[in-house]
Amino acid sequence: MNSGDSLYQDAIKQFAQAAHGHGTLENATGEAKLNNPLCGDRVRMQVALDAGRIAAIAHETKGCLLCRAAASLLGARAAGMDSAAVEAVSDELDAMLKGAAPAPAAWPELAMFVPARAHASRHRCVLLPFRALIDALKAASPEVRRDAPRGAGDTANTTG
Amino acid sequence: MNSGDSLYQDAIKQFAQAAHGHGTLENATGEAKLNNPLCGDRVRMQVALDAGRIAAIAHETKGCLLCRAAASLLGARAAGMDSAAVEAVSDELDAMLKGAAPAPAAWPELAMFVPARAHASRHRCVLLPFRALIDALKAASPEVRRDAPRGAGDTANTTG
Amino acid sequence: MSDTAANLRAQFPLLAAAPELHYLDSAATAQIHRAALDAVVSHETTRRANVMRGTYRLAEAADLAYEQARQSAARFLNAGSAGEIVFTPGATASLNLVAHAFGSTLKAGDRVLVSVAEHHSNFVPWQMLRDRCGIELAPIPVGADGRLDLTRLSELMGDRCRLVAVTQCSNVTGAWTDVATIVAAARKVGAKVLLDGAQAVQHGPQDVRAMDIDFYAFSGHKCFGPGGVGVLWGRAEALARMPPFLGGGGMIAEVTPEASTWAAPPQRFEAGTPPIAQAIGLAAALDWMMTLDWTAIREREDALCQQLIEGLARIPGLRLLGPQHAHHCEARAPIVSFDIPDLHPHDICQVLDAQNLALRGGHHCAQPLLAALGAEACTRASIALYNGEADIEALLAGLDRARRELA
Amino acid sequence: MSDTAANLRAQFPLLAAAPELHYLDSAATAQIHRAALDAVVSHETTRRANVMRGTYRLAEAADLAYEQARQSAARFLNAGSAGEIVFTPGATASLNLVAHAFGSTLKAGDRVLVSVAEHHSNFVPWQMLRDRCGIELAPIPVGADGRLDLTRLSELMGDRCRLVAVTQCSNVTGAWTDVATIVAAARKVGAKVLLDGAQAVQHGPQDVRAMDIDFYAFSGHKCFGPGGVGVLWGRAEALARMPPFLGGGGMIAEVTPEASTWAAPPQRFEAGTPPIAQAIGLAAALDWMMTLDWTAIREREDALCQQLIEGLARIPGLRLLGPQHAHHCEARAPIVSFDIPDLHPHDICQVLDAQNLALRGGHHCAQPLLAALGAEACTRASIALYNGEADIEALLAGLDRARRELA
Ligand SMILES: Cc1ncc(COP(=O)(O)O)c(C=O)c1O
Ligand SMILES: Cc1ncc(COP(=O)(O)O)c(C=O)c1O
Repeated sequence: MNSGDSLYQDAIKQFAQAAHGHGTLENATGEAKLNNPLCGDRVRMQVALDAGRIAAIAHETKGCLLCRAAASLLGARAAGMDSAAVEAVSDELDAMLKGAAPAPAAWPELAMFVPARAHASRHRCVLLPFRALIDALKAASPEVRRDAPRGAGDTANTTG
Repeated sequence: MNSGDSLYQDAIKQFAQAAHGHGTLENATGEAKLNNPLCGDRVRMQVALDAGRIAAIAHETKGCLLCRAAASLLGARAAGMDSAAVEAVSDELDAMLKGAAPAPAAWPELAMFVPARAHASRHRCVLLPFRALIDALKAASPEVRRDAPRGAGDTANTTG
Repeated sequence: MSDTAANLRAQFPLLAAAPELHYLDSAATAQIHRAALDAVVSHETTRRANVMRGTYRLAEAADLAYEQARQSAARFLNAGSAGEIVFTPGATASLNLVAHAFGSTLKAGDRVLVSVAEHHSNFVPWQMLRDRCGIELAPIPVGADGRLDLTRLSELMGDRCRLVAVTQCSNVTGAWTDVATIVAAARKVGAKVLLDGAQAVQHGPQDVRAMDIDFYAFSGHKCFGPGGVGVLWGRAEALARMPPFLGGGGMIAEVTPEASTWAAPPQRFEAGTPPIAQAIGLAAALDWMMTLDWTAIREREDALCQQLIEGLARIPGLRLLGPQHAHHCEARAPIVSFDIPDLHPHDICQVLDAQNLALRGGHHCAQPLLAALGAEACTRASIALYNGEADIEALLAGLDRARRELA
Repeated sequence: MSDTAANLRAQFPLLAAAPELHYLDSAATAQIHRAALDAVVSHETTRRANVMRGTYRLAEAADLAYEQARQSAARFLNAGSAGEIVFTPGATASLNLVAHAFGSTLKAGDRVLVSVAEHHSNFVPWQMLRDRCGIELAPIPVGADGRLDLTRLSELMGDRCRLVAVTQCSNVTGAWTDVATIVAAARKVGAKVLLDGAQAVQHGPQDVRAMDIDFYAFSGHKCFGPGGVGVLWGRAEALARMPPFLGGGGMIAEVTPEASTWAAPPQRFEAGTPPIAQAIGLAAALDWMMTLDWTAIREREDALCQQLIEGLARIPGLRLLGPQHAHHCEARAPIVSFDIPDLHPHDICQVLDAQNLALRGGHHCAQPLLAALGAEACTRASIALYNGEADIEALLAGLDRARRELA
């Protein structure tokens, strides 16, 4: 059923299905919840850090295939990375989606999201788990303040 | 200089110039101030009633030729009328301006405003003194409550 | 025969130019009718001027067209007079206007009833009012079919209810609100009734006097008009008692450095240059709508809705939100939202899009309703007068394909 | 040669179709540029869809065009990023937004400085805020030439001044505000600076970063774009600290019956369906403006302004409001208001209209300024890039005729 340019490559479906890292951590040192205000999708991301690097990662993701595939990929691959590395991959992924760059060399699996380039409204689905992980890492190292307001719509700033 | 269809007939200029009734009353029993929120034009209208009829009328009018001519006409002609008669003439004038009726038979001078028909934005200039007089008459007979909200923009309803 | 879907469709420039498109997202925004677009262009090219300000002919022509637009809106709603029509930037702006202007006349402890079925635009402004001034905000619950559950209505109202602000028609389930019951209960305690008509107006002209309500809000872009304009209708007495909301040019009687006084309604509520060409374009759309045979159109919309509901019923596990039948438009408008287990609405819409089906998936700005119905997001097909059977068939085929492709 | 007034005029559909018209009321509303109108029509006929809601291609195209419009506005203002651009229904709405959202962060006793020269749209919202929450409102006075008198500025500010909200250019006198002096004084006490740019934008792109201000407001219809849309620019940090103003769809992070959380700026301030086609049309106007040679245009506008001022000086008794010379655009924009003894502006404008001269007479929504200058109403000629010497000559001839006809 998959034509070559379809968004729903087998890789995406398989990653989503596998749901690597799905669950919760007992010993989480950082946690973040992010939602997509367009659809109510949610990612809860937990990490346990060891010397600034991800020792364990878990997430609960309620979302579309793209979002779940991205979360699952992080569940499978993020262990061992530090904040800077995660942010770098996230930026590269963003650039890839915007059509400005190829898939990050270090994470060839991200190429499965290349067909999403044409669908700007879905970029945030792919990026949501990455942003949640970045926030969880910040929560785990509280000395790093988060001052700059984030990209539109991904964060809740005020309570009514 | 006056072409036949010009708004500025000699009659209008003469009435405005004459400023019949210009001034203030010592023994006013009713008074109203109205302004035109578009230009800040103002009419202050005073009446002294005798058995429900206008015994004396005076006004201070800061306005354009049309407004001043209308106020002057009232100054010259309104004495002796009661509220109902003033409202009737005002309604007939309104209908005349809207093109729906000829000049009121009882007030042939109002025909001088016929050329204003084509200029809807000026109708309120002509009507302002009439509305002020109606309000002054209401103020003079306080038992007549004014409940219905008035035409747009001519009245001040709330203080900031 | 002039009102067949195909004939109607041909009057919408975007749809006429894209014969392959199955546009099923009119609840988000309806397509613009040719007459509305033409009216905008003609205004901008022949009588563009500011209104209520100038006396030259161009300005008078603009004034006249703008005030005639008010009259069209008044006719469309069967309002008592054109002076009861306030042009706003849209339904959301209309609702916020009431929440601020009427809201400022409320005291802590006064109660406002909304419903769980509201669009965020008729929910959040009241939450914000509650947080500003301590009113009590009570949401009317919904039943399992998404319709407002009015069984405990008078209890919810208590005796300090000042306003019931509810949707006339849900943008998710299409469920119509039982307005008569609400109005009857509100009158007993002296509460006013505001209807959010955003979803109702694309299904025909309304009658605010027959409904005996106090405020009505809608947007131009949802009834075949331009964006950037909406209407707040309010009973003359209700508007006259409200202070202004926004301050600015055109809404004053007099301004001094110390204090200002306000113009009468509707100008009091139209601060600044209004959306002039948009109001004129909206009037053209409303005028056009008033020429249509709505009995026939409703029958057709109802039949399409039923065709869709029956087709969806054949999809294993599919859950239809809202009333399960259209019941000849009595129960629901042709807005059909559903949930298919294990398929995310975004993914469904994406596959449908590849087949030229424009549908929206998400929470549709109605999170409290979705939560009450036990859903997080859903897929929505909304049907308007230019849709036909081919659109429904394409959608049902598209869903089959989505289920295969996403499995 | 592509920028002569005649060539420019030909690009404005209304003016091109009415060669006899001398349009001198651009300060009220500027005519719409062909590119802006075309952009509106093209959006409505090829990619009309709601924004920030759908994932189908039509919706994505609408999203993209809308976000690109934000970028155009950011470039026009030299903003730090497109995320600092909030689309609003107009300048009045932008100003009210700040008065409510920033205003809600002020406490009784905090001070806001406006000026006596403000348009009602930047005066009344602050009076209303004062009445709501007890801030002190202090108006900066004007000198005899209508320019803000800044000699006692720091005294007026005191030490609790939180905001200075002033016009960049008066819509009556054309006087430019000395922004640098105000910003320097405001910085000393930690006050923010808001500029009402409504009259400035039709005279060229702006640089909010060079001016080092915090908020900037303007309307699309005054810079050759559609009506129904405006911009509020705010520094990212300033916007991030403000609560929302209106509640509704698109501005939330999450809504529950109990409480809601807000999206980040700019969405936080764009409740409901925004004026999409209008924002896209505005962007087309701004993009076009950014291609022009503004040095040349300002020189021409300045020369016309000087020609008019000199012609007016020959009318016995005429009083020119505002700076007496344009001083190469340093002192005033080409907005020229005057008062002729014993001739009422309405009557003057009426006679001018019969000669195809479109000018506005009245208080121009600036009653405090007129009062300060000792006038009640005045006649205003405002010059834009499509005006030429013929317009000025016709106006001077028209005034001669008005004086004869009204005498
Ligand atoms: C029921 C309902 N109310 C209010 C709105 C808000 O309308 P707008 O976004 O045009 O302001 C909508 C539109 O999404 C709606 O469906
Ligand atoms: C200086 C100034 N500020 C604000 C405004 C208000 O603009 P708008 O009516 O487009 O909201 C105007 C326009 O009349 C103006 O001239």
